Amino acid sequence: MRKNWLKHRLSIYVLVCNFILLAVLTIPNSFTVTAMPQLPIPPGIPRGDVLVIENGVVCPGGWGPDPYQFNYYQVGWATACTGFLQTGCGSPLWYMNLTSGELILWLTEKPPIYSTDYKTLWIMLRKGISWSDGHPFTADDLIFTIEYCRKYPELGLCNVRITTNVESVRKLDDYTVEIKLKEPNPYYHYEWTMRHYGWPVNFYVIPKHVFEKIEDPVKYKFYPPVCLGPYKIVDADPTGKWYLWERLENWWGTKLLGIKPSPKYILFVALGSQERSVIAMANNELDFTEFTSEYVRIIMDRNPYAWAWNKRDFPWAWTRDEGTRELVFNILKYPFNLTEVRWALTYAIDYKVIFDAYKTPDGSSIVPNPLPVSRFYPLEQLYVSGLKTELMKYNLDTTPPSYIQDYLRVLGLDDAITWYKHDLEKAEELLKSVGFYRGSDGKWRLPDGKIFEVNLISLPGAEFSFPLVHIVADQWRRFGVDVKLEVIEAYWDRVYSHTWDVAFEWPGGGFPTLDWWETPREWHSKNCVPGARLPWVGYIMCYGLPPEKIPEGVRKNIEVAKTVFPDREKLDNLVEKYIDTPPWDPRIVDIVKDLLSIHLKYKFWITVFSPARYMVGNSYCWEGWPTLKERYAEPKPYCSSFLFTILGLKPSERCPIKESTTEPAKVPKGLTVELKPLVSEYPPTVTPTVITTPTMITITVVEERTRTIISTITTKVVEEVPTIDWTLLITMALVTLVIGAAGGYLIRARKK
Amino acid sequence: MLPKHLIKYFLFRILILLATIFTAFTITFVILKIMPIDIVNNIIARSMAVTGAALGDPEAVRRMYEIYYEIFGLKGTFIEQYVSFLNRFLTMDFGISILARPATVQEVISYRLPWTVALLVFSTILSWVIGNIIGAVVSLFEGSKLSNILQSLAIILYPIPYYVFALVLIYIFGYIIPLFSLTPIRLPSNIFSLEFIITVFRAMTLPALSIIVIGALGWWFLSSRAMALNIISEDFYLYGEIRGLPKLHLLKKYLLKNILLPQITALSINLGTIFGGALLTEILFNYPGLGTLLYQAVNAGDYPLVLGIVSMSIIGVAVATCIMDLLYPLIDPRIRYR
Amino acid sequence: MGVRLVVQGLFKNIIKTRKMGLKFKAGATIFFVIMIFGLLSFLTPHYHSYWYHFPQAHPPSLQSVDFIFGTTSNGRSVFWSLTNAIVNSLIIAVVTSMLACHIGLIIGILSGIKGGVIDKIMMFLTDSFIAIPGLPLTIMLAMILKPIINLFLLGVIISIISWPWSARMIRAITLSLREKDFVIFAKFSGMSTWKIIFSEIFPHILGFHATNIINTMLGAIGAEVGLAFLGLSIIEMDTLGTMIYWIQRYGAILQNMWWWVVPPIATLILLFLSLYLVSTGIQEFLNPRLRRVK
Amino acid sequence: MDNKNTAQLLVLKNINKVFRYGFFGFEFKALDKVNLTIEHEGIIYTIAGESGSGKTTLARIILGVHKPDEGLVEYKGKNIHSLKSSEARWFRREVQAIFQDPYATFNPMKKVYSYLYETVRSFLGFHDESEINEYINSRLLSIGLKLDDVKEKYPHEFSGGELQRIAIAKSLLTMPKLIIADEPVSMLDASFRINILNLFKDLKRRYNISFLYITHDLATAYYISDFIAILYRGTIVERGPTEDILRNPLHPYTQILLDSLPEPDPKKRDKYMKPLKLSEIEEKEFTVQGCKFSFRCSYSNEKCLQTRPPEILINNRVISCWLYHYK
Repeated sequence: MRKNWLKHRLSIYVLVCNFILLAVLTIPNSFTVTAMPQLPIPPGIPRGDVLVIENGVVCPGGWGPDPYQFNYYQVGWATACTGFLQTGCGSPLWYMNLTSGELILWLTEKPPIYSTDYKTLWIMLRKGISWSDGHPFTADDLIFTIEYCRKYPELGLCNVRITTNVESVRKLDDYTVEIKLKEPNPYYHYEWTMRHYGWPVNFYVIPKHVFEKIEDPVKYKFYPPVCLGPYKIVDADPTGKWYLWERLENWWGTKLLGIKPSPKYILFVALGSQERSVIAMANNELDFTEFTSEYVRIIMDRNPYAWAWNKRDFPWAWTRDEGTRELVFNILKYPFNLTEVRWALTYAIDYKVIFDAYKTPDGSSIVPNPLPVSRFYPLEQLYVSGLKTELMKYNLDTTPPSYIQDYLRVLGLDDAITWYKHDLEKAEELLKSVGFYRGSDGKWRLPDGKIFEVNLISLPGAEFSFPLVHIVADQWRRFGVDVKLEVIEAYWDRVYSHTWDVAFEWPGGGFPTLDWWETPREWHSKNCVPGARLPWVGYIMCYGLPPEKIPEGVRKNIEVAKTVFPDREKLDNLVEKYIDTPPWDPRIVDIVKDLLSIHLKYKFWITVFSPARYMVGNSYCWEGWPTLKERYAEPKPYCSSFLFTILGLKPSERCPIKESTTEPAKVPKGLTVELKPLVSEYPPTVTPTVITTPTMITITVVEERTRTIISTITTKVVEEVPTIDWTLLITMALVTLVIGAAGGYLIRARKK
Repeated sequence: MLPKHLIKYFLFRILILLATIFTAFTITFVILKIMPIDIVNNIIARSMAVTGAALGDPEAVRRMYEIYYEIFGLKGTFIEQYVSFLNRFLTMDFGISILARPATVQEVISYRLPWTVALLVFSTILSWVIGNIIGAVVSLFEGSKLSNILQSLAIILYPIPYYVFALVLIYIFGYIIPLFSLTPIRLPSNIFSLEFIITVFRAMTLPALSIIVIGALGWWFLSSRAMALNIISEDFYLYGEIRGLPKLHLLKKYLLKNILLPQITALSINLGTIFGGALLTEILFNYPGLGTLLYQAVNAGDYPLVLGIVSMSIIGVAVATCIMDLLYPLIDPRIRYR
Repeated sequence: MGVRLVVQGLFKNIIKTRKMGLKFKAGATIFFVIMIFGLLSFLTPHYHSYWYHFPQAHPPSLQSVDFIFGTTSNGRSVFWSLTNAIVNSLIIAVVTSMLACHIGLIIGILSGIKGGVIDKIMMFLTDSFIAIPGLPLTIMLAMILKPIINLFLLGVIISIISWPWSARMIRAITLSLREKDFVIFAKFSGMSTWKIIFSEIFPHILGFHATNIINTMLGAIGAEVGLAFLGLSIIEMDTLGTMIYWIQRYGAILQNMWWWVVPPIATLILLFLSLYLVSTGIQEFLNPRLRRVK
Repeated sequence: MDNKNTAQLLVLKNINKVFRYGFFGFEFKALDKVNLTIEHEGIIYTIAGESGSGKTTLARIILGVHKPDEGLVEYKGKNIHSLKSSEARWFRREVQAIFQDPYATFNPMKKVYSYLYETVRSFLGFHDESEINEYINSRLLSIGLKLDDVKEKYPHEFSGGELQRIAIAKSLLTMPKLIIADEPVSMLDASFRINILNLFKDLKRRYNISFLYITHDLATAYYISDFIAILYRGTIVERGPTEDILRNPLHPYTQILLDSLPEPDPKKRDKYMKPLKLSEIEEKEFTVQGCKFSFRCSYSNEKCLQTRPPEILINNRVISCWLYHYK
């Protein structure tokens, strides 16, 4: 009998092939087998006690070479990989609520207090705070931090930033610190306010009683870290693949403020790639991560518990990233020093293609942005809408497709402002006006007959360069520009070699405050001095200056073109005014508008969009992720303010819990105050009464949030729970089986 | 005890070995130096880009650069740096890794080395054993159905790059039938417990499988089968067969014994070269080995770390080839020393 | 003279192909089918490199040639990408094998024949290159040459790690040939070293050289795919590696875009299979003992 | 160029050649202190021994292919292993070689004639085609071949005997003084053998050429050679005039060698040889300190095993055996 079967090998082969084919075809449906979550946690801890977050979008590869490096002020980037250090352990003096722009008093009892000449800053610390080892936290720790950085030049960035800004620091009493600045600087408290990342953006206080004992600050690792945050590290993988943090039961925040985070353990894991993250989240082994637009559709398909920005409804995209994505020109180099060339390249981009490329099935995508300011409250209303008439002069697309307009309306943005028209004729005209001509092969030639080449560089990875740079390169090529695209790992080093033409960066953006962050401060021509650092803001400080004034580091590598920039003086004056005006002063609005107008006129950077980021929370074990409707925090896992996202979570009933609290932590109302530093003539300890600023904010811009539109659009997206269509599967299997058997039989018969 | 000529030969071979290691190190150093990455620039620029804030004082920045160059031993001319790294190489102390600062290169490597060694040794040796045994056994039943199927399977499997196969494995076992979790593992503290073995097994199974299946069913199977068929056609085997020896005896005494020796040589070459090749497997499986570390280090331009890992690999491969050269005459008596 | 001999040797080998086994025939057939497919790339329309020229992620349909294999997530035709990828991958493979094998051939023969100091120095260099881990070396070189990378350079980079093995093998063969009667006889016929190399030693190496070239091609295609995995190939050109890179990048497998996933991987496997079969076919022909007994 | 002052044509002094294998360096002494002298031109010197006795290695050492570990090979007073390149040409012209398998010596893809042509052109400096042809023809005629029969043919178109004759003719082209013939007749049919051997004799007589004839066949050795050296496991056990040695062998091995050919009575054989398992002794024989034959020799004692016998001159022959030490 067996032999008989073997004889009819052919028919068996046909059958087997059929089955393989069937298996391949049914892969999408057969996906409901779920593995038991196997997490790297000590035995006995139930899944519901652990919040699993993917480690490090900022950290390359998601895992650090040395997992025991917890010293903030070490050279390099190693702490970026320790996952929760910045969030759960390190605490800033103030947090900025990124949803409203308000200040959260964290380690302090009051907002920063400036002297009237903005040369002194008084900080009043909260009383009763203790480090995770029980040691009290006082003014000594803050002063020690500053002195520590000042003392050791080998600490690099930390040292440079303190020595550049701080003249001296002294203790007024155990909870009051006075910082004397070298120059008047009403922005200095930003260095101590947690806004979007952590060190090296803002400083953390380090424990004096630990750091004063160390001998070599260069070799100190600070493991285990002594924290001010609500979590402490339990264990880290020697290969840096995961970090396990445990709730601090006697945390000062619980005692003083009544805040107790719900998750008992927080596990940061490095999964390495997007597809692995998708698979892990589909298996409920991951609770929160960020996906690219290519992968978010997959996870929304696969896991019915996956929540994007509006739960499972439109829009999935979180568009409130503080940065805008720009193509920055190397304006010191010919022909990119010519405004016409820059505008021509701008008009050669078709933003609709970019919008479509980033679009996910729900319809959300990037936000087209013609200006380098973030498109959200209040920047949108102040500057984007505020400069509408100005923008119209530059060939803005007044008739964008309706789906883009709908999308902008849902986000509460001005739906009439999208981007510049895709106008190849105008681009052609502009290029011809500066002597360019098309060769017989259709490629653009410089006036001297050389081919017009553009070297476009960008970072690889999920930095939103992909697929933007590829699309732009493609479109410019179609326009006849020879684009050489370089996607390189050592991007930053390349940028500083100055040899590129166009670089993908994100120097624009802003926070929900009146000012337009720090970038314009560097545009002043006084920053264009020998030895200066140039590329991040695209050389604007040197634009229009004679080549011999350009820093020699630049001149060594590229040939600097002579450029006429009639607005040089005007720009310098504006920057001076901008620096002198405190960020909460309404007069700053007009200054920024003027700055933006100059920037727009000369098109130093092509601002393309505000990114759409897909922050996906898994509501299988943990509920209460911030969404468009319940926007209590910004969902960036690598950002220090992610702590507030964690505070808002509560366990679902689906996973077993033991020690997690069942309710989300409550953040007391009194903690949040208006972002308006106090100004006082005397130190707070000398005169307890504090005079607030004479000029009050009178901007009344209401953030529009049209709920109705949201609901009408969400009806389009039907919540689908993928299940196996067993009947179809079995029918198909049977049919193929029969066909296969018949085929096999026929072939066998013919053979006979 | 050893004869004089042998000592002479040994010394000469070791001299060559040292010279080889030295040259390979130099080549690596030169290539690293040509690499257009200035890690200090990269670190500072990146920090500043994220900071987004004005730094003002160019003098302070310049000083910072200088300090960083000093700390990472990147100061001085090419020759000076070469001498300093050579010195590090000779003492096998590569100093501080730039990426993982302030951890030293040894520390960082020591975290990951066991993983890579375990994976490579485990999978290579296992595939070697399995492949050779299957190859020899199948050659005994040459012409049978089983042999044909295995042979065609091997021919199809062998040429597939193992990383393509790895991808397939990830999708099948991580996604369609999620038998293996893709999250990183936690090693139990007790090394001698069953749990430890299970955990390690879980972490290593998929990456090892990708190497084993291709290796065992591909290369080792094919080569051992070819060799076994060669032996079967020899007279002495025929004589053994005619004498009516049992198949097991033939397999043990005649086939395996003769296959093993040349295959050991091949194994030693393989162990040396697989190091570089495992890089992709490690990246694909998110495996915490040296390959991923090396890739990170190369990308970042972390000279000490790259040189540390590459030197280890160089020494490993050079020693493997050296031992192979010394052992080869033992294995094949027809090859003589010159 | 030498050249004539080489050509003569090659010609003889080719004539004998009809005696070669089934493996060679099967391999050659698959290879030629793939080649013919690749040759279609000469009909590539100008728009094939444009992004979003076609609708995104369109499944295969017969409405036009562009859609035979469907389109990718970035709106390009899989069909045209594949044809170009085959040609480009083969160019890399051929450049690599030509360079690596011939460098290996020259160095191997020279050090085998000359012996002494030259042999020692060359083998010592070869060993040094073998000792450096291959893939990291390629990665470093690919990063150095990234600004000026092209197909030829990529071949050069890959050949840097391939030649030492050829050199070692060729040297081993040459060493065994050097002591053969016919070489001594030729020496005592007053032939110069070069003439002995060309007319006596080279024809015996030719067979190995041929299989070596094919195996190196195989390795080069694989190495390119490996580099592309890490984003270090020429990502703006279509090669089999970059096709897989984009598939990875867009999560095509998880999105069930089989029409995009299957063609490059199947082609890759078929290409590997065919080259492997051809090379074993040649080996079996040259060494009949490898042929099946019984 | 001719070194007439030096009387001795070829001298081998204390040649040692060791092949080693194995991790612990198992030594295989292919040649062990071999001394040999060919006094002058016009001598046929046979080296006889069973397979594995180091005959071919010896030939290759004389041809300069292998280098001995110890000892000197002097041709006309010059160490052939340290020749300058011009001297090397002279050496290759004066010394020629003939190998066992003529089909393996000629490249099957080349015409046989090309070897002849090449030899004449490069060694004798002829340039004119017709001149070369004429010269080759004359030489071929002298051994009974015609150029026209040879010219357009490939090796496989000849019989083994013909091909070996051509190889000999090729050797003759350079007017050599010494021809190393490594088993030149063993692959040939018996009918051709005598033919070739006669040719050797003839050439010796006509051109005063010396031959180093290497063989395992004592009959042919007896037929043509003037002197003979018996090689056993890399040592020469006995050497001297052929007539003396083969008619009256003194060394036990030589005696066996001569007797072992046709000895119908097995009991008689035991007289000379201890019954031993072959594979066991083979290994010992290569490594033994003393006489290599001592394991098989029925006369052997402790001394034979411990110490190497010296070379003892008896009459005009040299014997390496303790038996004759006190005589």
